[in-house]
Amino acid sequence: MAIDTQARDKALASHSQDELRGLHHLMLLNRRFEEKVGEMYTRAKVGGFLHLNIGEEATFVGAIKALQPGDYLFSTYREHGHAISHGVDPRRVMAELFGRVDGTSRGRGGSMHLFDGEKRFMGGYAIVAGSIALAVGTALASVYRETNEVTMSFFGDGATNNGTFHESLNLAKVWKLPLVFLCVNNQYGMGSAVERVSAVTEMYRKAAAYDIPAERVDGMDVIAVLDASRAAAARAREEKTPYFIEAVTYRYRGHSMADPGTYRSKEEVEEWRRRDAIEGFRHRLLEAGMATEQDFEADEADVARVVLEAVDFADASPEPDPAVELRKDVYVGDVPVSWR
Amino acid sequence: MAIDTQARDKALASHSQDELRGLHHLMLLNRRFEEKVGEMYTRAKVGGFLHLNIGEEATFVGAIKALQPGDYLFSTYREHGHAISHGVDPRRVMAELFGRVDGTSRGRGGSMHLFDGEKRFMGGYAIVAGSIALAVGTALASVYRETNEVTMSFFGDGATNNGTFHESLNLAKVWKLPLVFLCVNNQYGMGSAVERVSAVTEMYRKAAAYDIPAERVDGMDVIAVLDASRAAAARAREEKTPYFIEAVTYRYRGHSMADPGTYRSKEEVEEWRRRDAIEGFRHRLLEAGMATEQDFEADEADVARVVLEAVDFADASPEPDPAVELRKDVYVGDVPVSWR
Amino acid sequence: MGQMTYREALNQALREELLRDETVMLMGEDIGLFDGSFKVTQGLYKEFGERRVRDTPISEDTIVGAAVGAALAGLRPVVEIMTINFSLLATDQVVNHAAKIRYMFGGHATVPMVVRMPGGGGHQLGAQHSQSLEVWYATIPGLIVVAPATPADAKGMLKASIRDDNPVIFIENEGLYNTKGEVPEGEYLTPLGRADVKRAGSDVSIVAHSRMVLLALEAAGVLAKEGIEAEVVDLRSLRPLDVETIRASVEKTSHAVVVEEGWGSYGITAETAATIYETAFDFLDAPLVRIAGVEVPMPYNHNMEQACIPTVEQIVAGAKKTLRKAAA
Amino acid sequence: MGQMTYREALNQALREELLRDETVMLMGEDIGLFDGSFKVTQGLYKEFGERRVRDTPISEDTIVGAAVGAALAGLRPVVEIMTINFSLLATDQVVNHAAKIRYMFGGHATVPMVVRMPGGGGHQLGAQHSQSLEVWYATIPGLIVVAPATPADAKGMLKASIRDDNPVIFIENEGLYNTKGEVPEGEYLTPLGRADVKRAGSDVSIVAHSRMVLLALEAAGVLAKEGIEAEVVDLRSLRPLDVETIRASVEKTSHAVVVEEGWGSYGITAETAATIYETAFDFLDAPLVRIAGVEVPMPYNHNMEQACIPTVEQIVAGAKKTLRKAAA
Ligand SMILES: Cc1ncc(C[n+]2csc(CCOP(=O)(O)OP(=O)(O)O)c2C)c(N)n1
Ligand SMILES: Cc1ncc(C[n+]2csc(CCOP(=O)(O)OP(=O)(O)O)c2C)c(N)n1
Ligand SMILES: [Mg+2]
Ligand SMILES: [Mg+2]
Repeated sequence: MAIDTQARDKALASHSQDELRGLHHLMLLNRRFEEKVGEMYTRAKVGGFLHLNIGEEATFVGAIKALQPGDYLFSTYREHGHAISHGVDPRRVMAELFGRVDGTSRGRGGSMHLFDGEKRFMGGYAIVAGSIALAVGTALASVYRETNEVTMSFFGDGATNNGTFHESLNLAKVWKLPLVFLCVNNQYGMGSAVERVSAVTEMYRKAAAYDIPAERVDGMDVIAVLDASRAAAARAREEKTPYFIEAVTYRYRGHSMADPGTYRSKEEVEEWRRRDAIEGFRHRLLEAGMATEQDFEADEADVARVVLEAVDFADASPEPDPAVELRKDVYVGDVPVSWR
Repeated sequence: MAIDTQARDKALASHSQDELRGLHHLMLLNRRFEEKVGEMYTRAKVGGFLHLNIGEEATFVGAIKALQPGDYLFSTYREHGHAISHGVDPRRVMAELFGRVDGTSRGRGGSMHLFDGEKRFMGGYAIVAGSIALAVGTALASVYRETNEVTMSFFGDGATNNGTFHESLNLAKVWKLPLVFLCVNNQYGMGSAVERVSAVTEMYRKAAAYDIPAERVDGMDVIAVLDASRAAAARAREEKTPYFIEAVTYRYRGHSMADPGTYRSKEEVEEWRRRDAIEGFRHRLLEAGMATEQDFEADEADVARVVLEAVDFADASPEPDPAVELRKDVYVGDVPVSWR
Repeated sequence: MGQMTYREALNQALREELLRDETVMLMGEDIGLFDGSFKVTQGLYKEFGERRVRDTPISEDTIVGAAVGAALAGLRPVVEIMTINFSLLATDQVVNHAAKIRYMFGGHATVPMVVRMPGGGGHQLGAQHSQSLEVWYATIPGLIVVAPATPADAKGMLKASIRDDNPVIFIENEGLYNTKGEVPEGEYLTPLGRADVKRAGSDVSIVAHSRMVLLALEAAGVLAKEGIEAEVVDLRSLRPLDVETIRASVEKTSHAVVVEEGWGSYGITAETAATIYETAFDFLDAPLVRIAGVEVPMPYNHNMEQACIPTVEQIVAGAKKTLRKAAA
Repeated sequence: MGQMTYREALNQALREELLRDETVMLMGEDIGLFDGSFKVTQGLYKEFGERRVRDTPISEDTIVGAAVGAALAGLRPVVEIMTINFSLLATDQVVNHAAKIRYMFGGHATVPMVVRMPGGGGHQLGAQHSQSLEVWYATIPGLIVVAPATPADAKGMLKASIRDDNPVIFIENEGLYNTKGEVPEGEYLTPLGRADVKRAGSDVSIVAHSRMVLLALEAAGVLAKEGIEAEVVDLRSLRPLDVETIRASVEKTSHAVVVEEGWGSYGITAETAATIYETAFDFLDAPLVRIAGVEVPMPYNHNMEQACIPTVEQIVAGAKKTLRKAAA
């Protein structure tokens, strides 16, 4: 993607210093949070599959900042940062990863199944593309009730090869739903590079088959993502139309903690790291005189505190007691949970 | 669709008289065959769901004429004409509709499940879009074996809204398969007009999401369908690439025999009947001096004979005896069919 | 009370619930303008408009997914899948999403929705259109699975399903739509999770669900003429299964026949048989008899198809067999 | 004979069959360049190239459909679905297509293909990644469904499945991949459809499949120390079910415990229990004991998850319970 620096500077300048500082803080928080989670995994505090999103911060921080309170957000298994950016308490996120009762899902969900109905963080899901269909449903409910919310659905490049993706885009367009499809193209689905599994490598082009307006943005540029998402959300909200955004990015780590990443070269990873969203953003903020190194240090200190608090909170939270918790909540009401 | 009559005349002239006469004969045979099947249904000789394709003859006669022996054909539940046009014996088709042992599927399949492996008529299927995925498989086998066949997959406008359609197009393109997607856009899926259920109303545009070359042809013009299909099949065969053809047509009858068709106007049906593929083709043949009224009468007589023979053959064929037939062929080999 | 068909009873239930509760909405292929492929939704699109009664593309998976999402947002969607055979395209949304969301999100989410669909064979529709797959759903925790046999239960259970806060799989049967029976007017709710003794008897229990209940009742009539009093237990609810009603019946009769239209191996009758043996082992005088569909993909030919589906004669013979075994 | 893991045994079977038969090919998500998400296909892409070992997009439904089509054209595709949980996106192709095509086309078509996939829980993967859904496939006529427990059976049955002319659902278990055992070298075929007595005993039959067989063997060891001789019947094949081997065992022991990792209601143990009662009613001295996974969506928390999965202790207690009941 060729970058027009002048336009970029202009875009930056159109945001308040507060907002810019907020974006930096949130990206940094997510970065440090994920690094800590990775550490907690190696210390066996976190179990199961763990998918970190280090490298992708600009995509979700930018996109989610475009939402308003009350807007619905659906995500995947790579969703810690999505939850936190949508207002879910990092302490409850960490507690969930630790499998504790104060976790967002009482320890039943784990890393792939965070949820916070009050914040309208509608969940992390572990079936690729599955949650895209659910997003159609909340968007439908908004239209049904004539309320003004927008739904945003996050998914990866790999998910676009699944039939549910296709059916959902069609339905969203036919029903004129306020739904922003947010494709995080990190260029791999597990070990599969986009070009090995997808007929087109530019994901946004897939939206043309549904006459859904679409664009591709630099997913390492938080301002680009934010501006595109704001425009998309505004259109979705006002015109009741779906919109498709592809944010091109890279995950620095393996697909999950188990993945050594042998399918891509060290050089490729290095190249992307040089374009790091947080580093790049800092340079721009400094250049524009919107922040100082001291500001960044202050943010570092603050997010370190938040992350540590999250760990402490999680550590202090009790494990669910199977005798009490195991058979609860399978159903609403008095339905017998198990017959043997 | 605007029609360029000069180009049309030129297209006609590029075909031999034999071929043109053959197209007429085959369309007529299919028309009369279906009329007879409808009659047999009201006389309870045919049971189950019955989907006639009267009105659509130009789409499948044109497309299938473009195939060569050995090419694979997959179809749907509206497939009698597809089978016959691909060389399946009309007598065995009728016998199958009658549920007899000499039917293509020994009476186990019925109207929706004709099959003739020798002719590479790979079956009628009753799950919308399901057989598109199967077509990917035979096309893959051709590439795997480095043989030269093409696979053609028929499906309706309604099927394009299903995820299997999407996955199949993607796979065909990624794997560079010799596969012609043949969408019969008769503008309704049951009672649902295309624009009520599909984000785009021109089906061929859906292929753009996979970079599959695509075009839309007049499905009431057998020459247009044939020429497009021939070019598509040739490219598929030589370049190992999928191709997408949308043939726009109309079914005169209800979705199935049970459908009174209240969702569309009499005028609409009448308008399309005025563009009838067989009638229109006759006019063009007469104008071009390629056939006479006597030729058409001769064809009428001949197809009447074929249809009657089919009925006689079917009538004479025995019903399968459950004692012998019921538990056979669930498996190859000695696997116990049923334990109770 | 009025006589009406099973189809009409369902239609009435849907209409009453649409009138009663603004959050209830219907979705499905051709349920609106076309009035439904089996006409269960007849007239509702006209009356309630396309906001409440929504036609969908042929996208089973996403229709169900959208219903789950809408339910998460507080609506009460009722999805029609044209037949249970097509629900195989939606199993991921039903099982991995609808059934699990509440529990896996710590009880913080609710998914009040209904998926209605007919199963069954007998109309020469062939292998891909004639299955009875209720056992698939019955094995999934998080789902409620019901399959009423009579018009009254069809109405009462559909209304109860729509009001239930859990995802309910509501299984109809193509062969029942035209059957008639008395149906109470207006507010009539049948609790989910309870079997119903449709005919009392002391000699043998016939345990069935959906259309097979009608055959069981016919069989009981035949047996009565020969002096055998059969009790017909209509399961109605497959998950949860009303073990207590089944047990009580077998405890009384000491003999049982279990019946289903679908395939028996790993079928509904596997569970009902096992349950009876487990809970009434000491009361059972002889091995029970299991009657189920022949285990082949359903053939098109009429005679072949009829040979696949359980008959009244088979049930009568089954009852006599278990009684005879006991006598011997 | 060599010691190897279950994973290595599967890999060896695939490799040998790829070498033996040019029509055998593998398809699946990340089975090639990535070596498979559970590394079962390790090294095969490198050795055989992308013609024989084909990576696919995340399109479960169409991957299986493409395999059916390729099989119709004479290839022998072996599909890997990453886990059985994702097979819910492919049930239409498995059930409505693969299982029915031969029969519904009058026996004129053949679908020689294998769908491999692991099921099971125990790794804190949560509700959408920990299911044991083998019962779904086991109820479908037209499919062969197997689930080996040991490395030797894994090899012998995978080779036999690939050579079988029917669609075979080959169910592995994530918890078995690292388990070790003796595996015969080279040409070694285990017939499908036959259960295997993995340990002989005279007091009680423990009937299980897949990973639960290992627990059953452990339980038998514990029981032996207390003087109870348990016979462990490894079903191996779920469809067809080897009724005769089960019956013979229970006829000998007069007591049975049936075990599965998945949910018991309408589960595998429903059928095995019913089968035992049906075929060995007169030999059974007491109600059998059914042991299965707790009927909830699998929770993430370690303790909660462990509480869901059957244990050796439960099996031991189950055996004692049925024996005690008999004594009483
Ligand atoms: C239906 C389904 N198939 C396969 C998987 C296994 N799987 C988990 S993540 C993943 C890759 C997804 O790639 P992408 O959509 O690009 O998201 P990313 O992981 O890159 O964020 C796969 C194949 C799954 N979870 N669900
Ligand atoms: C998966 C699935 N959903 C629904 C149906 C019921 N159904 C049969 S045909 C049909 C309409 C298909 O329309 P289209 O693809 O346009 O084909 P046409 O009937 O017009 O030839 C529907 C909804 C089905 N057979 N399969
Ligand atoms: Mg990706
Ligand atoms: Mg159509």
